[in-house]
Amino acid sequence: MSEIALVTQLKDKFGDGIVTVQLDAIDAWVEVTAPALLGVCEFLRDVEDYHFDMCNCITAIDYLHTDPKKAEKVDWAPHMELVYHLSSVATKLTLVIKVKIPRWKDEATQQLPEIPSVASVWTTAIWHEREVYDLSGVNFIGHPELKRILCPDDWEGHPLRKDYEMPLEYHGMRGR
Amino acid sequence: MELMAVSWAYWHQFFFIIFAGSAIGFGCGVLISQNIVRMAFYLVLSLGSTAGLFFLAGAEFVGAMQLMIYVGGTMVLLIFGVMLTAQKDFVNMKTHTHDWILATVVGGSLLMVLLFVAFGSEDWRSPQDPTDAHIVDTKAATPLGLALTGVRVDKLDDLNDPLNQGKSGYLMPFIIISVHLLVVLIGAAYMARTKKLSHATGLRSSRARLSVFKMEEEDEVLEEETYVVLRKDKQATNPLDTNDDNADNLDEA
Amino acid sequence: MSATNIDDPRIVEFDVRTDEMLINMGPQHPSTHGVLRLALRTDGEIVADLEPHIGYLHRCAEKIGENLTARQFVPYTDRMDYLAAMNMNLGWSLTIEKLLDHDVPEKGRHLRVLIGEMNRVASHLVAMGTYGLDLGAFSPFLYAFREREKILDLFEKACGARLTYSYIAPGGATADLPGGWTAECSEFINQFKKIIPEFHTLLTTNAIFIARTAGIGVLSPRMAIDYGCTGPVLRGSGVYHDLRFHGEERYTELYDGYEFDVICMDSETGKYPDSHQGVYKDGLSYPEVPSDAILGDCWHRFYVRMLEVVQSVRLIEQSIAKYDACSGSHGEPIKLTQKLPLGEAYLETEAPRGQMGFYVVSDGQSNPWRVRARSSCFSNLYVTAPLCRGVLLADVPAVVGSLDVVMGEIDR
Amino acid sequence: MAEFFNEYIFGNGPWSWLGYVVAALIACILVIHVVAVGAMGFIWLERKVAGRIQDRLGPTRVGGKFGWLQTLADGIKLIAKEDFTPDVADRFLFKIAPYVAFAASFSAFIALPFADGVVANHVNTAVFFVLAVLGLEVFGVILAGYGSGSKWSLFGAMREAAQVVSYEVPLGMCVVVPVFLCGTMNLTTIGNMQEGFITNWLVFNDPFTFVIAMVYFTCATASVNRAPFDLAEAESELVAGFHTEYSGLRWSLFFMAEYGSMFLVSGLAVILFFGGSNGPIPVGDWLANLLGGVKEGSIGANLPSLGAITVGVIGVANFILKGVIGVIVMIWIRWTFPRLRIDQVMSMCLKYCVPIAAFGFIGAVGWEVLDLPTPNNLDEKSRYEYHEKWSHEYLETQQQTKPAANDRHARQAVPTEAIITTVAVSQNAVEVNGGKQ
Repeated sequence: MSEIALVTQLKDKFGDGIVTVQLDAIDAWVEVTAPALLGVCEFLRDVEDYHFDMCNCITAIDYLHTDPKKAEKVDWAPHMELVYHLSSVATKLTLVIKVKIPRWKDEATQQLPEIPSVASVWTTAIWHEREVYDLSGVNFIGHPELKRILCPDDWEGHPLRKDYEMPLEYHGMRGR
Repeated sequence: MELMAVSWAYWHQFFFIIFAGSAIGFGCGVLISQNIVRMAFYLVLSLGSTAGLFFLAGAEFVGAMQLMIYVGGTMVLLIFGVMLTAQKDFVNMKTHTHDWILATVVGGSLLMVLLFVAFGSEDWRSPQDPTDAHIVDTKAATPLGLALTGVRVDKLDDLNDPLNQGKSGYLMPFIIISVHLLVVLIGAAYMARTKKLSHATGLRSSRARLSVFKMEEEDEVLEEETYVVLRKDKQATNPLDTNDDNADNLDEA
Repeated sequence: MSATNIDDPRIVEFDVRTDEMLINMGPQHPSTHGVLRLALRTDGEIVADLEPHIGYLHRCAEKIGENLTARQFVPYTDRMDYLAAMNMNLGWSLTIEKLLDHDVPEKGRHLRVLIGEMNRVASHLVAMGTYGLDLGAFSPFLYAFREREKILDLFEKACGARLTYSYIAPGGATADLPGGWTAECSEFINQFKKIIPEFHTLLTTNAIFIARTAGIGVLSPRMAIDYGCTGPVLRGSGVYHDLRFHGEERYTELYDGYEFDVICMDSETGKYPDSHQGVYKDGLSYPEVPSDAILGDCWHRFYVRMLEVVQSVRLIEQSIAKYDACSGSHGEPIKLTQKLPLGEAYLETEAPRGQMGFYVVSDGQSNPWRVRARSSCFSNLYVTAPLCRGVLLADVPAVVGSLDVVMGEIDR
Repeated sequence: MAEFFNEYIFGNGPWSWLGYVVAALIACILVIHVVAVGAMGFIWLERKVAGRIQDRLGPTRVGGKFGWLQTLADGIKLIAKEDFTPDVADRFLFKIAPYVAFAASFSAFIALPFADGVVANHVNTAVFFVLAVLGLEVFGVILAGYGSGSKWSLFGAMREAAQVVSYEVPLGMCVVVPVFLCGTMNLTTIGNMQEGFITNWLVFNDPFTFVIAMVYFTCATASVNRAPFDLAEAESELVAGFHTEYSGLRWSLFFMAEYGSMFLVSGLAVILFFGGSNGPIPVGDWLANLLGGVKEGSIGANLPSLGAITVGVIGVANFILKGVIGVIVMIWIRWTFPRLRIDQVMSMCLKYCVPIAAFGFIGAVGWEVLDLPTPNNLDEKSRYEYHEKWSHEYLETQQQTKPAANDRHARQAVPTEAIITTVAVSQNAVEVNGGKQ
């Protein structure tokens, strides 16, 4: 399986940067640590026989159970997961990169979690990351213009978080 | 079918008063008005009414000429220029009192000289009996055409006069002037070409860097360059932000 | 202007001081397709800079997806790209089937190809008509919509709706095609084949249309891939990539046994594949590429869509024959409250406007844990910024029109 | 007409000037109506022809099967619509702009002869007058663009100004060819000189004039802002160009001005190139003499004879028929072609229209100077015989009134006979060949 060759290449290049590899899932994915993300992405784009030159989609998944009963039944602690779907036009291959980051940089002051931005690797990531910032609240370091893209500029809160409540009113319009 | 009989005695007088009045009135309007674009519009109306005066005097060709050249040509460019510049703080031009005094002195003296000459010359006095002042339906354009090509219309009777041998036409000066005008136009166009390409690199508008002519032969290399420019832009803050304070750091972009 | 300082020698000679104008084209503007606002900085007629603002049609369908079961979410996928709702349903159904590992019977497969390609023809007709409107030609719009009405009538017979069908559901389709439907459909196809050359004479080979589109908004292949453009926009720049050939195994098996071409100009011969086999007027070849059209400009993107209509017509003919041949169930849709297995699935399909991807993460409940829709026009739209820099104001609608964006899909 | 009023209503006493005022008013109303009703007709025509081109019916419900009252309904709706002025606008200019455009477009009809004698006012240099007034229409658009205060309308106004001013150059060059072929700028004369068989039309005079006719029609479409050149109100780019902020009656004035000048320009084309009022329905001297010639002026001193009236009516019918065909061609072009970009319009004017017009002009002049064969019998016609042949005024010019003895200004004015004779005499001095002035 060519993916195994790729994963071994990744492992010996980035060592502990690669956390876990899941090749038998419906879509094979590789989990990477946040600091190593930028390096892995540039490597994946430039390596000849894979050449992942198109970043299809960047998604943020919020793992948090609001009501405590369900929280115990689940084995993972509340965290945020960023999923990068990559594909290659040249070699028609696809790959999924995952990164686990804490839900808040620090809970008290509602500071958003940080992750290096891949905008310098794929230009399309500029808008995808702006959408993730807007809807899920993840701060991308090194992003050229991190602003809200879908919600109005003065909107508070990030809708796609599990613990998000619709504001009571917005500019005089009743929210709830 | 002649729709409107022109035999009423005072008709000619009636229209003359209207046209002359509007010419002078809108002329003063140009002086008095504050708003630049209104000034330009009053000038158009005043020149239009002088065209009316020409028609009244039976000189249809010159009247149409005035309409086409002054009102249709020059005034369009003048309003064009005024429209482009009359933004924000250039619309209202206040004339201060000392300008008024200076203007009335200089203007007034010239006016006096003009009036003296106008009433002095014998041929220009209006006809004694107003009833026989009517539009003489001469074929106005033919004499002009003949004069242009060298037939002296006023000395038609003596044939052997050298001027009548077709060498006295106004064609030559006409052509010289038109060539002269052409040179002047080309010079003006050259001077006003878009200067911002050559050296004003620091300003925001220069980042467009593509004038209409250059865009025609846009080639692959240029496209690469825009691609590179984009990459470099990413460090500069978004150029479209309306607040001006970040305009300073644009200079390095 | 605070940016200039007087003592700088270069500024002194600077006399022709033109101020730039900041104009908003949109959100309510006749030529932006839907509610899109383009903030233009223009210098006279030349566009110095352009920034698209979106989000006016944002209804956070992804959050709603977390509170609905798989089948309940189907109507929401219709309203993403409302001009090609069938393809959206198809994408969502395939993703859910990939997660459930559920296979659709043979008849259902051919039904999906037939309906998907019919909707592609309808969507490209809208793209062609509105692009004519953007450039000022009013008549092509009416000819395109006259044909589209016939397709909508057929869809109405099949599933009762004309725009947002919710017809293809995970597991198959909500209902089988009524009797005689395929006969009517082939009759429509036969008369449609004779009309395709008409569209070409109306726009593609029209001298003013070529003058307005050839060489405008040139998108190089490298830039197209880097900006994540997909579908006709990518193939218009000469990149040989069509998910119906190069997609995921579960999606390409849908088109097993069908032969059709990927419409993309191979740069050596500079010609498009013209395997029309009688679809185009008897033996007549397509209008060839005009001299001043550069690969990747608006004209090519428009031309790719027009040729894709011909390929879809071929596909429809084959799928009608195959659909009539097989019998049995067309694939009953899954239970309304079907429990989704733990895990996640991501699948991209070739929608008329580009690659439409759906990503479902489930934690074993019937409601998915996270639903994500990757919109093709979202990335295609971002290309307008570099393409429109230095272009005349009248070309901005030409470039945006050639990208054929639908705001419902971008804002979700 | 004024004497009529004075005799029967106002009497020749102090109130006699009232008769003239009323006569003047009637004349103005007649001209405006001839053109306003025409413009309304053309709006209806445009919607029907556009419908046919787009494979649909066009208006059918209002006023009978063919929906011919549709424009009236639109007019009433527009009058009823609220006519507000945007607060940022320059109120005075905003209000006056439509009237300037309307006046400019309609005042050109004064000099446009519908048939031989049927013209509002005999302007000897009619062609030049019509072109000059046509150029004024751009003011209405510029003031509207600037007056509305919005950036979009400013764009529209600037594009319009640039386009119309630059298209006047080739338009002027194309108009000069028929003028020098007929030797006069008097539209009625040009129309009359093309009488007789269809080959007498100027457009068939020589291949260069044929090309000039086509270039004229293109530049005319551009100078009235129609079809592929309608940059000023480009819906898809500038929302609606200069008349974005207008609504109701003011907007309909712009609309009326556009259709009025559309008919004006195609009417000019008809007179200059396509035989004025000597169109498909045969008309000529033989018809007038058949019904009692004009020479002896049989009925009433100053009323034209029955012959003159029938010739006039048929002439008007011919002229309007061909004018409408010209308008239909413009509508047809509008609904098939997309719009050109502003720099393409400009380059089209400077790189194509002006050179072709110049080339055609030189060709036509060469054709005349070398006296190459032309299908029409223009050579034997002297332009003086063809002045306003059938009109009452024609009788007057036959006995050119001597200027009053004591009129000092008249001294320079040379009586017409003198000009004709001297021109003949001076010809051999100046060796202008062909003896054709």
